[in-house]
Amino acid sequence: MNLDWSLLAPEYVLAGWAAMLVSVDLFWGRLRKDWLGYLAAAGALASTLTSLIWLNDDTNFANLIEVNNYTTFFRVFFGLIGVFACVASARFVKDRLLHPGEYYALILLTVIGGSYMAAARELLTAYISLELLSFSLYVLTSYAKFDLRSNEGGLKYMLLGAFSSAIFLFGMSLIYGVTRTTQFEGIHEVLTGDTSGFELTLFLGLVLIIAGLGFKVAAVPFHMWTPDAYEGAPLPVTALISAISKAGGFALFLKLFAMAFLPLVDDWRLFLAGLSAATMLLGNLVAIQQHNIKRLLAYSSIGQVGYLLMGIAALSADNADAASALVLHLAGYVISNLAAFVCAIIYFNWTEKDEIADYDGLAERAPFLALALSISLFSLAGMPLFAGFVTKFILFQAAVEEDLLWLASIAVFTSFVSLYYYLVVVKHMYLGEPEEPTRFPTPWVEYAALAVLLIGVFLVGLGPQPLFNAVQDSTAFIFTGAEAAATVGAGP
Amino acid sequence: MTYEEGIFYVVAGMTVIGALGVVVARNVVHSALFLILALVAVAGLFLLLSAEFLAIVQVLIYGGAVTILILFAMMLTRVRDVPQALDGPQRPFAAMAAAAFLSVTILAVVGTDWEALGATEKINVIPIEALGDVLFRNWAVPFELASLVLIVALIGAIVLARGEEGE
Amino acid sequence: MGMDDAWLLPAVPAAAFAALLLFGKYLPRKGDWLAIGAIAASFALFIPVLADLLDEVGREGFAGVVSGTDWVEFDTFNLRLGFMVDQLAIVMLAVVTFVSTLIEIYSVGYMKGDPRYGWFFTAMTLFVTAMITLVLADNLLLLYVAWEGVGFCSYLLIGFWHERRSAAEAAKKAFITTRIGDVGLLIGIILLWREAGTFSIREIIEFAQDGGYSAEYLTTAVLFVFAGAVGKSAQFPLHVWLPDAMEGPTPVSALIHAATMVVAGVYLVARMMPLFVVADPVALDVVTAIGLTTVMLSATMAIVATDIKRVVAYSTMNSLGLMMVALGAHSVTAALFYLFVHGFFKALLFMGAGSVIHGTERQEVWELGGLARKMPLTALAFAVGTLAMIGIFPFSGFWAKDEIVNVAADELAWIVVAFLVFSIFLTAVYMTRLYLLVFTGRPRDDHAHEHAHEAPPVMSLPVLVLAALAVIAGFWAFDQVGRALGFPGGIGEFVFLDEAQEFAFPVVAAISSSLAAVGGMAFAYALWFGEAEQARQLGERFRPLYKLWKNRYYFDDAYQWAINNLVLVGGNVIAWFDRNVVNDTGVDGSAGLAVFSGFQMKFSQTGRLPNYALAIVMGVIILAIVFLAVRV
Amino acid sequence: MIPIQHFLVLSSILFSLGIYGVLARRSAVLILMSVELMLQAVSINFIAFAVYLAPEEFTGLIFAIFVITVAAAEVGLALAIVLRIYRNKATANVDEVDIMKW
Amino acid sequence: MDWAVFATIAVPAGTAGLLMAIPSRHRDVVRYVALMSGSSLFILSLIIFGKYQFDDGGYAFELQLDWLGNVAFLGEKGITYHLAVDGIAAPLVLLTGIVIFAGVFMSWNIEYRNKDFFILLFLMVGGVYGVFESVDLFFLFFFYELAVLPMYLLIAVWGSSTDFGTFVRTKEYGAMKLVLYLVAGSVLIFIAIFATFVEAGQGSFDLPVLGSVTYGENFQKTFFPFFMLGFGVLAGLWPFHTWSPDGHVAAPTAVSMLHAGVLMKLGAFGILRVGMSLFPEGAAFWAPVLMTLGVTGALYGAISAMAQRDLKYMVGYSSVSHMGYVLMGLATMNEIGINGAVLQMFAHGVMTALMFAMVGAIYDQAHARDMTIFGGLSRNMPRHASYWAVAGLSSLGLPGLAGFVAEFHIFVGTFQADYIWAGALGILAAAITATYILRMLAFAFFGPFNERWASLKEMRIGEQFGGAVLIFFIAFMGMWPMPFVDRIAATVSRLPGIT
Repeated sequence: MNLDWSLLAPEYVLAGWAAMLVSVDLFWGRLRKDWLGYLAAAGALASTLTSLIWLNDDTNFANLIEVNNYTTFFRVFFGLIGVFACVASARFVKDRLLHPGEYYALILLTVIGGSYMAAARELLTAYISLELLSFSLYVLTSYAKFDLRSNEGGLKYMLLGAFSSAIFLFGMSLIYGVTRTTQFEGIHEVLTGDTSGFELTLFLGLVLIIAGLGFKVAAVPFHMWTPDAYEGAPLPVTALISAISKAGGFALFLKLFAMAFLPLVDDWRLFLAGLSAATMLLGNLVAIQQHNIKRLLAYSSIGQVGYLLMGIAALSADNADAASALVLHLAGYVISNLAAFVCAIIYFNWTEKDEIADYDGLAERAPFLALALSISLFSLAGMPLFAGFVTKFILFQAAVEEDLLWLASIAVFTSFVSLYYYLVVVKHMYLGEPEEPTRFPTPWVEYAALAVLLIGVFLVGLGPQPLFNAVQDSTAFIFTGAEAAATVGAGP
Repeated sequence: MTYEEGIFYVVAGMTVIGALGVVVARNVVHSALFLILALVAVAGLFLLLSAEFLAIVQVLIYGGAVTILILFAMMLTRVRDVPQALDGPQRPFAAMAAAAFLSVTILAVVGTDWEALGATEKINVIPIEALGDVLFRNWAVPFELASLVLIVALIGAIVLARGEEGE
Repeated sequence: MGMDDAWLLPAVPAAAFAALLLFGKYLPRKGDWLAIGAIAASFALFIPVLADLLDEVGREGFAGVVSGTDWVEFDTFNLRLGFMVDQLAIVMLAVVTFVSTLIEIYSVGYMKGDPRYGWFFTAMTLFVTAMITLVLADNLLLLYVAWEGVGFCSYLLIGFWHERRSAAEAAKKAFITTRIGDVGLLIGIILLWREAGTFSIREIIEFAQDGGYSAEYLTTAVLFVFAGAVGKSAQFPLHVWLPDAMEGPTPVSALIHAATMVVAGVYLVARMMPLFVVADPVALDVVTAIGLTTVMLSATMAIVATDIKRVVAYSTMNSLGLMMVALGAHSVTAALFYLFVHGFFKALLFMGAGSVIHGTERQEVWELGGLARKMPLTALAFAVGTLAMIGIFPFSGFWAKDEIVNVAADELAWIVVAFLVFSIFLTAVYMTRLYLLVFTGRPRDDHAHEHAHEAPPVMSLPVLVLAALAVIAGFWAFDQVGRALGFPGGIGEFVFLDEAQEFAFPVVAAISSSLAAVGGMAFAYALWFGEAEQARQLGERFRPLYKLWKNRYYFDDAYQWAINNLVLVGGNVIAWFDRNVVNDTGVDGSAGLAVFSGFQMKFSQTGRLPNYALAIVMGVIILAIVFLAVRV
Repeated sequence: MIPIQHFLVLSSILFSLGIYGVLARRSAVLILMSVELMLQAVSINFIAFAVYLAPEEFTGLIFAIFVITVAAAEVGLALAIVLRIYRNKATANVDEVDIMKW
Repeated sequence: MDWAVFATIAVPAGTAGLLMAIPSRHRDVVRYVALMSGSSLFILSLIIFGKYQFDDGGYAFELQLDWLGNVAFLGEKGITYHLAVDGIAAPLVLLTGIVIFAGVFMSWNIEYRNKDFFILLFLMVGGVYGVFESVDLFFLFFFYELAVLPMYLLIAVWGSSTDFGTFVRTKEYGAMKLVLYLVAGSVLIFIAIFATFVEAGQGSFDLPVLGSVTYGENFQKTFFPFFMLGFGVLAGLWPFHTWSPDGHVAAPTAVSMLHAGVLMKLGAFGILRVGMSLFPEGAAFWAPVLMTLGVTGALYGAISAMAQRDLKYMVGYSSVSHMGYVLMGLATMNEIGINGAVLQMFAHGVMTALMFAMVGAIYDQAHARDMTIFGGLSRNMPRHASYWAVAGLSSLGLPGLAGFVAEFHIFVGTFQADYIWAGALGILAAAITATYILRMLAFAFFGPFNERWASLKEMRIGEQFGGAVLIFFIAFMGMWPMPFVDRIAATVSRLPGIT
């Protein structure tokens, strides 16, 4: 058993940094006002850089977590999400929230949770990481203590989260019962054999796990917390939820299904495909009716979940690309979505408004912001030049490879529907009359973060090869044993 | 029916009664008391399963910490003061859903050949030392993560529940 | 310089047109000299071509000379710009080049001072280009190209004074009406191509004569082709545009709507005559029937028309109908002969009328009168034209009309001949009436009369030349005359369908038609000479008939009604359908369906936590049941 | 010896009762208590499986320990949030907390 | 000269980037940059058209760059950035160059945020070039959507809303409908591309590679309609055409020009390039349907146009009608008809661009487009009237102008393919075209001068020049179509399943 504690270094950095933030907040009042957010971002960045030490490595810690490119990819990914979340929060927190130290500490803790969801190679670790992530988000969601909507969002998120994690746990217990192990590879091994004696329990466990993870990633019909939590949470927290909770959920979802449940793929494929179809239909259709930007993005993210679920439905023993495609789209979605949220945060910082109608005339008052928001929304809609087009294309194609043409058709159709409600936002920005014609002051730091995200959107959109290679290198590790060797022949 | 089974049925009966009480009692405090009953009975089940350590943990954490916390919360939110319906309009659906779920679960559980999976023997003693060793060595990461979870809960509880100036 | 160089004939005016279009504004006198020069050059070039043809024509099996170049060509398709010079084309060319030269000269006087003087000549040059091309075309595609070209020029020139609402409307009407015929023409052309695989007229004819087409197919195709001729030559039922076309300047009427363009339909049918012969006889019967109908309609309408140009226009329709009847009797010779002389005397009549209009600025016959004294030259010329039109011996019209009556008597039913003779009577009536009302009697509008003056020499000289031709052109019917001019013989030995015909003088036909003509003149004289009191009484007595004719058999009204109540309403219905059904229901509706389903679905988000939890449980249960159901 | 099915059926009943409680109850505190019942069921499952099926390793037991730990933390955190709501809105009933919907 | 094709995409993209860097207050600088770019695109397009070697009708100016490979299902090469021009694309590339060149002139006097306008305009142009030049299906689709997207803002911001009394068409509505409709069409294309890729199993989106596969007959029959309808939406296929008139009514001049002139061609081009060349049997099976819809569109568009009073609606419906001819030509499945279809794409592109330019020129001054309230405008605006006349006459198929050459080919092809009824109706539609064109001329430009419009002046010199360029090509193709036919026929004869 490998007990090389240094493998956990990036998380130690994060945890230590979190502790430091709390202390700094406590003892160093002046700094905390302006610089705490950036300090936290530096911590996330430091952990990201630390995690790069294990690039192209393949090892594990006590068979609990593994450190390979999959882990590294998500460590970097979540670390960067943390960086952007902290930077984007800085002004918001300073102006509107109490206890900034704890706030940033919690953000860093979510990064740990997310990273370990990706890194876990057995159920218990995965579960605890998931709870770490969720708990932090519950707190963050209700962080605006005197805002009823924040309270309400937090309450719903928390109670439903507890409920669903109970379901998830029950499912895990059943799986554990029939496989007698919590190791993904062990489960895989058992399931490769004859399952006829215990398949009822097995499938019930599977269903419950799908439900639990479905809740985490907001798949219909387990999605209902999403709009309320998104709307209630303080804006930067919404951004964080939309990015890290979803990405973490999918990192685990994908790994679990690719590593552990793959032998049953023919049984669960259609169910996930059905969930996926329902998710993208409901998410995108209801999004049409929204008039709050956070709620709109919530429903749009539900729609995106539908697309991502396609990637899991398209998994198969001889198709590693679905996994890569899923992660690629996940990355594209998160980058675009974060960009959109950063825009919304900047606007909220100026005006304290988050209704879509409030965006009237933004193009006059802040052209760059309007442009950036349009780009991010178009990227989410899957328009060319931007990340969303390429990533969706590859994801859908991967699904079609597995004979899911009907599902891909629904996906294409719903992403067409999504264009409508994104265009409505664009319409308000470019066609609405601004309340007053004055320009907004330029928030340089946020703009810089936004610019970096937009560059990401364009890079992925115009030259996805580097990201795709990275993704492929990482997903090569989530396939167990012989299959992995056979399926990722194209990889390095 | 062995005596073991006899004990099981008694303890199980208490568990179910306690659980039922939690979800149907017309008074919040009664619910809380039923919860204690259920928790303690579950601890008994743990004993039956020869998981003594777990039983102790159960009593300490649940019987002690959790129930007290809940009672505190009840007092703080003064739910007992206001006489009102404790059940929502959704109750019939809830019952149906729970029943459906129960039948599906029981179908699955009963329909599985546990004996074939090796559920014939059961050990009688779980060595706590070995358990501790495994917990702190083999399961170090979850343990550390759990500590973080607790910290988060702590921070959260403090940040959220604490009264602020002007409140 | 010979027949191979025939392409120069249209090329010269084409070049002139391009120059005028681009630089006309900057040329001295707006470039009228260039236009006239180019057209005259065309005529000059025509002469060596004619001479060359005359050298060749006697040779055995001569069937014209073809030259040209590929315009569009790829594996399966070939479009040629080919020219063919043969007897038919030469006769047409003679009329076109010569008459247009004269009319261009005449226009210098007539159009003097018009703000768009230069434009007039530009458009006329384009017209001549297109017309010559039409005549020379050796294939149906080029023919169609030129056909549309002349139609377009006609549109431009009818609408020359487009500030006048009536002129703009007339131009539109002319173009659209002929266009309806052209639909048929194009269909016919492509139908012919479809089987033969070529557009070359000669090859198509050979293909047909070899039995390449089935009879029904060919009949359909040639009837479609004939539809084009009906439109262009203002035959019933597409005749309504021609009277209105008189809104254009008079030289335009003279050239386009009398001498050249309107006879293109006749020319086309003559060109395609071998096909008509091969086709089912029904085809030619249709031609005859349409021609005869046109003759009768136009002759009757002309009797009550009061606009000097309109009367002449009706007479043109009348003549065109006669030519069609001749073709119906498959006599290319008779049709072409009439076409040839008609070009001269009808241009003459129009130019005479133009002189009157120019001199008096009046067009209504009831405002004119007694002009013979003020404008003797014009009166003389007009008289010559009138007599030629009526067909009085020995004017050119006599010979040509006689030929037609003759072939009709040979080939067609007696009733047709009877109608023809009756139409000659009617022609005499309305032409005489026109002459009497305009040139004799008492001036009805003193003001106009006082200002009336003879046209300037630049106008009267061409008129006189034409008058001379109107007298003598008919003598070409005689073989001796033809031979003297270098032709193999009379027109019958020059232009013919199957074999040359010697000139024959059918006494019966000549006498009967002459009687009809003289009778008509006498009748008209009795009615309209002087105060025309009898005519008015006659009109009162036959009031319904008068109204019918006066209202042009209500064709225009019927068409207008159809356009207003069928076409435009149909258009509005379709537009409404498009807006309300296709768009607002179909398109917006399906979009609305998505929006509406979103609207319905959003209420699933009740805001209440227990509902959310229930959804989760339901999801689990459904998934589980389905999963287990598949298994169990 | 008690067949394992006994424990499993019991845990199913417990879990279902928990579900019923979550769905039927209005008070957030009661819902939380119902969730605790569900977690109890999970613990029973884990321990039973561990004891019956995989006695050499203690995975199930460890799992149960963590479940209990997390459950405790969960209660603490959830009650804090409930308290926060109560302070701001003077209710702990979840169906009265619905300003955000649709 | 291989860079020329790449440059046609790089120049618009570069222009958009350059314009972004220019402060928006320098309106004239923006204009001149746009003009430079437009002219260079025009010249590039001329070069590409002129230099295209048409002997064998294959691809020229090929450029293939790796873009995304090493994906197992994409194969080693995967998606490549593969550009090339063949005989079908060459005239359309030229068309794009012409229209954007003229379009810059027509947009000269846009004052409101003209920088943003040109940025979007050039993005759209880049997309259009991309579609014509892409040989890789992925990029074809990429550019296809790219060409559509900027349309929304272009119409919604710079367009105009109109109250027609009985109904109102706002620019937002027009823009939204247009974009959604076109993207809806692309949904079908998207699906069909996926299916084709999988069916081919070549691990490539490259058209030559995909074209080398023989697809099962049922597969072809199933998926050809996806391409047919998907691309057909953009081509104004009846009954999916209503975005076109409404969109045009709302759009600003240059956008209408590009849109009707070039963008609608993308649809027909797509049917030909993708649908028919990959699925010849499917195309043959569906050809009667396409023919029927094409004829219906031609007639229906013409009749609708006849009922319009708004100039833009009229031109918009005429576009529907003329695109109906294009679809007829495609449906003939023979060389003549398809040649005609491509010719018609070019011809219609130029003449409809001219018409929209003229509508724009008059709307700029009069702020009205109802033809019945004008009258005798040719007195003050003779050039304007004559430009209108040329465009109109070309569209009604007057020989000597571009429209005739194209329509004639189409009709001949239609008859050859035994759709005699369709050909006859098509010819009838051409006659109806004459009706509404002449009606419009009579209403607006002829007849007594309406003193209300005494203040209207002749078009600006730039507009005149832009129009003259278009007229030059209308006449050029009308008189000497061989340069076009040579190129088109060389490629069309290589298409599979063409008789």
